Amino acid sequence: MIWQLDLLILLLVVACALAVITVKDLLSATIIFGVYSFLMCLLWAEMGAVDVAFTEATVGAGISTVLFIAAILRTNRRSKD
Amino acid sequence: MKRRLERAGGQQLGDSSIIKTSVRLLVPFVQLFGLYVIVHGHYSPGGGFQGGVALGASFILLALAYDLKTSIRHFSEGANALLANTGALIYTGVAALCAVMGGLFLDYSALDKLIPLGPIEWRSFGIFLVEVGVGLAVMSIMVSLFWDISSGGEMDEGL
Amino acid sequence: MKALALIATVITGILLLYGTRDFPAWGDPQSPANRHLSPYYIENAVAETHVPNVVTAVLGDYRGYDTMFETVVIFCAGMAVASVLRRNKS
Amino acid sequence: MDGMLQEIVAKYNYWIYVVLMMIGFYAMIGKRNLVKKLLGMNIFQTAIILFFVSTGVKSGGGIPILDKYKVLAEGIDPTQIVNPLPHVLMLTAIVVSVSVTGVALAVLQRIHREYGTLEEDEILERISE
Repeated sequence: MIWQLDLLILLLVVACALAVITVKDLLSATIIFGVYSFLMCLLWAEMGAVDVAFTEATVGAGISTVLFIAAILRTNRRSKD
Repeated sequence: MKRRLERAGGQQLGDSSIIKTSVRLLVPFVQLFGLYVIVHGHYSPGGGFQGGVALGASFILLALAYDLKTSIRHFSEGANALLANTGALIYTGVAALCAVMGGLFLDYSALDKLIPLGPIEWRSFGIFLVEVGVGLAVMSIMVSLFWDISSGGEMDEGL
Repeated sequence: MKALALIATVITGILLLYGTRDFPAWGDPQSPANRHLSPYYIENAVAETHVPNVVTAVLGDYRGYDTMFETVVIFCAGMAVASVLRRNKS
Repeated sequence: MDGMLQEIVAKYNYWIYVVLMMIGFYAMIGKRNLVKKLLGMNIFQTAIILFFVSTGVKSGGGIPILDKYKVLAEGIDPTQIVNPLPHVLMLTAIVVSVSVTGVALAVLQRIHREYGTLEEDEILERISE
């Protein structure tokens, strides 16, 4: 647990979260959400929770992103806010 | 396919032989890694969920690079439903077997009366049996979630 | 509508920030969460189950009931998605 | 002043979790697009999971994968290993969250099939017509 590294990753996570909810293109928002999940996975690996990090890398950054993209391609890509 | 991409605001992309060839080479290794993660969950990070998701991701990769039909040809809908039920039944079956053999529900050391390995070894092996069940269930449910959502329940064309 | 949502969010955030004053310092080995049940798992899991990965041992053995119903939850999710989306083919 | 600085260094991470949770909460109640609401719900969930995992951190602690023969021979000091219990609980939470996401996306597609849009206000107009 190195607190400088931790603070850097936490700030990147907050920036990604802000980007997810402000971007109007839903496909871009989903890809940024994948980045967010991966940063979260890095944070957990750094905290010593290796199993949780592995699960997040496979489930959050893999399956969730694919499911979101599949649903968005079948509905609307643009969002009004 | 074309109509939906236009509606989603993207442009038509053709089939890419680079992606197809690399996915065909990659899929066996992804499946091998998934099996390794399930089996090696006692000694390294991983276990039933992670390995099951990796196994499911290999079929999802196949459906993304080719189309839904190819994926269904390699892993039929009947097999999918059968494996999902089998996975859940393995877990509950092992748990109920413990109760039948005279122990508590989910107390794997009671299975020692069936095959004498020693109660502590049976607790280790019982965790492995349960993880295999979880892996099977998670793999087939993840694949069927992707099939349903990407084709809107039609199972015809996919993404 | 958006202003209302922002006000609600800020009020919740201020309440939670006020609540963090009572939390233990980060990484404290003697914090309440680390004193109570987990030392037993760390000390005895390997001797009782012969599984070196403590997380797997707790997930599969000590808390097997949780994991069983988690599998049931995933199974139910698959069934729910199939029943919401699939149309009658006949 | 010095005490306050120590307090900040010891607790800044909780404040960032609260900020993440606020972002997710605002997206859930303030945005009109249903996919945005779902993304906000996922951010909310990861913020809570992050909080739970961080309660188990011990400074200088090792990962919870032990050396079997060494532990069987000599035992182990629990303050040297991070707390495995929150990891187990949050493993369950992550897998449940992907199930929730799947079901929610299926319902979203059904709504789009029925009303042709995913904006909340347009759906309300169609319903009241």
